[in-house]
Amino acid sequence: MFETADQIFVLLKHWLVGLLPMALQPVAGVVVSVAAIVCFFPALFALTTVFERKGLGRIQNRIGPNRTGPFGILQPVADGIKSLTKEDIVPLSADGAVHFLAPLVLVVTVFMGFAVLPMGRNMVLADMDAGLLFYFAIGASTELSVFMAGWSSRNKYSLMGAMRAVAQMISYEVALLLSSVAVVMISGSLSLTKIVEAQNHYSYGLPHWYIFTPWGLAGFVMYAIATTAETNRSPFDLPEGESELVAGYHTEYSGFKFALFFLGEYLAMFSISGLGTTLFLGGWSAPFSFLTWVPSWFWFFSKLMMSIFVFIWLRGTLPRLRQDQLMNFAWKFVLPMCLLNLLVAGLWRFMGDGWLRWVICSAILVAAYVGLGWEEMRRMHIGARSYRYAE
Amino acid sequence: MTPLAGYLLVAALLFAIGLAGALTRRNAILVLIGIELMLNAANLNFIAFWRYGPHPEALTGMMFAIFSIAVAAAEAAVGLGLVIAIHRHTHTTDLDQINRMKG
Amino acid sequence: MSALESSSAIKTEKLEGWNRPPVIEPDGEGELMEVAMGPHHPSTHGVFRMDLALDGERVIRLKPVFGYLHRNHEKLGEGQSYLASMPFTDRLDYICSLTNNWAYALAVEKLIGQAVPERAEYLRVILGELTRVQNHASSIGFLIQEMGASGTPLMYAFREREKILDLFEGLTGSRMMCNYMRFGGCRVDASAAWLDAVRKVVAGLPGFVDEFERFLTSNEILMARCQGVGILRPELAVNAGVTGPMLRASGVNYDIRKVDHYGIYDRFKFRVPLGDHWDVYDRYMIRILEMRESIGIVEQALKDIPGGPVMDQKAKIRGLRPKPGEAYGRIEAPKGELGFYLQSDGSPNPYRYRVRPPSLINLTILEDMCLGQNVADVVLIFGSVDIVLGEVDR
Amino acid sequence: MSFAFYLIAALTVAGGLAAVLLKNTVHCALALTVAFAGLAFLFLQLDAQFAGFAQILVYIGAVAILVVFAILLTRGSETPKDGGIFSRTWLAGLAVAAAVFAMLGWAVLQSAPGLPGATPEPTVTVGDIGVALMGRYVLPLEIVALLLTAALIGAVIVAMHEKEGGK
Amino acid sequence: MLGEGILKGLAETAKNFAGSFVSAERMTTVQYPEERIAPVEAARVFPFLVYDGADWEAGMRCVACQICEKECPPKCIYIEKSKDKKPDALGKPQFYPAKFDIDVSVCMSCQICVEVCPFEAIKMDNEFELATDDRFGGLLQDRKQLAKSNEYYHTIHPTEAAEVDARLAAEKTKAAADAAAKAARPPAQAATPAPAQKPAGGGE
Repeated sequence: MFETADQIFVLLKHWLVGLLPMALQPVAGVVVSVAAIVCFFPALFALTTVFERKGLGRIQNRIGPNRTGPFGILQPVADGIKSLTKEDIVPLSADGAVHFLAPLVLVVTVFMGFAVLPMGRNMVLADMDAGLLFYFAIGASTELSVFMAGWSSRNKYSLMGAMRAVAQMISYEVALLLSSVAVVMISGSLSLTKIVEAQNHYSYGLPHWYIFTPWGLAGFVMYAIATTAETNRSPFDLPEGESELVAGYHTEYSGFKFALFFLGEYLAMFSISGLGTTLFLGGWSAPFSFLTWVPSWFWFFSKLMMSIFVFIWLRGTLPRLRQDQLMNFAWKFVLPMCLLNLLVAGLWRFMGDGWLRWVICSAILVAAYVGLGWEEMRRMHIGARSYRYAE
Repeated sequence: MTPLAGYLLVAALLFAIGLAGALTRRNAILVLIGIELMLNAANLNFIAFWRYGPHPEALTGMMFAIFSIAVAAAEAAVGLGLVIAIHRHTHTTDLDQINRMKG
Repeated sequence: MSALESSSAIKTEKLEGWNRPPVIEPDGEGELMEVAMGPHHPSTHGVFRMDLALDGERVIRLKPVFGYLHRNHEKLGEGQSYLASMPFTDRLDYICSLTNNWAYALAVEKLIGQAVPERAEYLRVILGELTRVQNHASSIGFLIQEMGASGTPLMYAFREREKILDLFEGLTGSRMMCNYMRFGGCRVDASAAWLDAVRKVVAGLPGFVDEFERFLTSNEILMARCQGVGILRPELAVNAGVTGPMLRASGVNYDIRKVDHYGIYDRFKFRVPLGDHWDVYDRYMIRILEMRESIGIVEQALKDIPGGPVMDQKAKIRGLRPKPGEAYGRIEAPKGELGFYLQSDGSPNPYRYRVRPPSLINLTILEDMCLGQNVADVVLIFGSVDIVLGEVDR
Repeated sequence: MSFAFYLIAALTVAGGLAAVLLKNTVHCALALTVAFAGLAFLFLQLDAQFAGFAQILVYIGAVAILVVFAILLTRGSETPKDGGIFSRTWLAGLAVAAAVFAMLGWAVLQSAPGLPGATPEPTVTVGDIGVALMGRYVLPLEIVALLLTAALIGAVIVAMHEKEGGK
Repeated sequence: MLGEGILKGLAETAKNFAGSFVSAERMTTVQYPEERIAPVEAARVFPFLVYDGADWEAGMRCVACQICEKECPPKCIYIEKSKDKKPDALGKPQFYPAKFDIDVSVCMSCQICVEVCPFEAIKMDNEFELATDDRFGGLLQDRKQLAKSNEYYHTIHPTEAAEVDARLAAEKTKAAADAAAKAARPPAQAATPAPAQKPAGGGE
């Protein structure tokens, strides 16, 4: 019974594919899985836009959208209709072909990232041996679409936004890769299903997720920072910083193409959160051993939505960094921390069990964090101030 | 035609295109693009020979390709750095005009 | 510097360092990028344009272009009676209409030699300081909004501002366009219930300021963005005529409430916070500290507000014909020195009517603060000036 | 030879041709990425998963972006006003390239009958590659690492702004 | 330590997020068309003309003195004085406005017309939903649309209206006394009594 619930999507797929003649079955299996991903995640995106707007509203003591449908749940439908019926404006001097291709390239590359994410037990489209490498290869090519969008618009704000975006994404991709490498070192595999399997066992009812180790926690924090930057979310949303650059690289996009960019950004957020979940939060494994009867896909998507909520929370709280500070932070704080974390992960691997490795690894990381943080604050000349009064 | 011959022909074509680009374009960056294409054509040869060679498990061709990719990345970085430095100095990337070693 | 410390002895002639803004040389090769920021730009607070010349993202030149919102306020004032100008002053700086009313009323009272009853003075102080609180709250909200904070600080600021606007509405009948003060007092008296409502709101304000400070003051991103950015040297500030929180953030002790002794400010105890680093963060913090001081003033005023009329019985509102002469009334408006200059030739209309708008004069120094900064800092520095374009363009 | 091979090969060659022929240099760079992507797919066709992903990661993710940046930094996207986009000696270059292709093609076609046909798919995992890199090929790996570090530092120094006094 | 301020800020927003579900102090939104805040007594939006009795035309207090037209800062009032006279509330013959138009789109709700009116004839309404899809005629309210009864005035501004009524009643009794005195004495003085200077524009 629980087994069926866990595997319901897999069984459903097999049943659907089984209806077809034998020769078509391998192709049909892929098509069904791809169709499921292509339908499900945009729906999740639609839901998330309401979720985000309502969440931001609550953080700001507002109600948020509540006029379209019950509790505003139909808001994305209204938004979708609006963006579909809007005029598609292409600037006269824009590079038409590139301008047209950019959103498509973004959405396609982002969708490809979902192929290797294990969304539940046996629920992965392509269980590749080098899944993580595939993910990063695909992730690296999204930068190109951003550049295409900004460059082809022939708008100064767009170009500045695109250059910022590309520079930022390249810088933080290094951190993203390095923080994931620690996981690869410990689990000994680039395959995401194997990484989840490595975390899916329990002692005293608690799971062996990588986040519950010193190097895992540090890696997760660095991964989260890099993720926020990689998806251009606040506080790293400079490429589209509306107060400076109007809308950055999608300033000159309207209608459906703009909606595609919007979709691409959120999909990137989902896939990268899904990867973070897989790497550090145990993927689809349950948080307690007595909860393993709950379907695995439920855990995966709850963890995903938790990450999305953190994104929204951060967006509702933090102001935006400046370009040079962002770069400094990437290269002078996040990167050294990631490299050190690799070292600590190696130590962890070879120190064997026992409390000693906990103490030593934690101590190294905390000391490094405090030291680097202090150095960062000193370099930026920031600190609390006191003020004097004239009577 | 065997598959290997097909891959080799594609590689030869790409190599020739890259060579033609490198030899005929005026823009220094496009010359670099041509060189990258040639390198990639060579990589394709390595991979194809590895795949259809007698000992794929020895990984020789694959390793060569991987190292070649790494070296090409270094080459691109240094090459483009040089182009930028030259551009700063001479304000052009036109190779017909950059014809002196002395600035 | 020490000469600048004592407010009464600002000596402008001896100051050094005032010449043309330092010309920044582009350090890269290649030509500059010209960007027109505005008039349709999300963070220019209305219709305002900055013509920027950028080297990469560094500002090399900045030319502010004013006047998109020109409404001919001064010439209108010369064409109509003294009373009819009063509602128009609301629309200058539409965030703080009450202080605009006050400054104008003060100018006319000086022109005709009109005394103001005690209770009206207290009401003016209460309303003026509440205006300052809500102006500073929304201005730092906008400032952080321009830093990209998705509107949360702004919403918190507006949540508190709404409470103060409710008070204004309860007394004057309108939330923003108060049109409340008259020559010789105030239009209507405040009921005891209204004063109680003020007490309740004022009791809640320190909590709001604390929340705001916990929320953002020690935020590393805010500090990184604001500290050391947009430095305005005190000499330059004094010479450019900058006033208000901008000037005090530049470390100059100059508060018209203390200097000019207008109204009844001598009776209240309050301090003037000063900045030592002259940057955007100082401007942010000075506003927060001034909010705290203002809350203190309102509390004191509420404690000993006397009874009595709010309007001088002999005061004439309609058909005012001042004797020929001139007067300049100025107050410490939330944005700086707001002054009205009136010249009468004995007719029912002023012969000359001139506003000294703090927003405009504080904005003239924008280029000097922005040169050499990042383009992202321009909006920040612009926000830290705290302008309302209705007042800039008049 | 499968249909997919012809499609991808055509795409790759078209991308390569566009990369050297187009007028606008940014278009050239974008066409180059198409060629790179096509090559990556050819690698995947050849069951070289790791090399294919490395190709995408390095060439599309890094080299193409680098090229684009260089083009924008040198304002190379503006086509030269004087003369065409090809150098004065373009005819000689084309002739050399054609000759090289003719020779290579002839060689391939000559030896084509002797080339091995379809062989079973090699079972090489990423683990095997890792073991090989850390085992037999550890010295080249270290050398490449050194080279990359040197290239990184070198590129930074070359492209770094010259100090005012240095001129 | 780096990140301390950020964490503090996050705690603050989390508090507000949770608080918005439970505390009315935080969640201050009023969902306008369904929920409404009762307008405060002092609210002023758009002027109306007060009339006494049941017939708006006969009971209109306005005597077309045109002071408000002159004093209106944006000049949105247009009055045409009548040729004939008709008796006012005190029974005295007065002019009346043959035309009294106010342009909604120009009026800026400053209440100066109310303050300067010596006859308590024009007051501020608190009806604020004045939008119309008519670009021309709908934005110009004529005297019929502007006329509202004294009872209505009492419902929207009770305190102020009571004061006004008391003042008018005093004037009326004074006028009656004057009339009685005048009846006793031969007529000598001007008909209209000079309006008393109102304190502070008729407020409170």
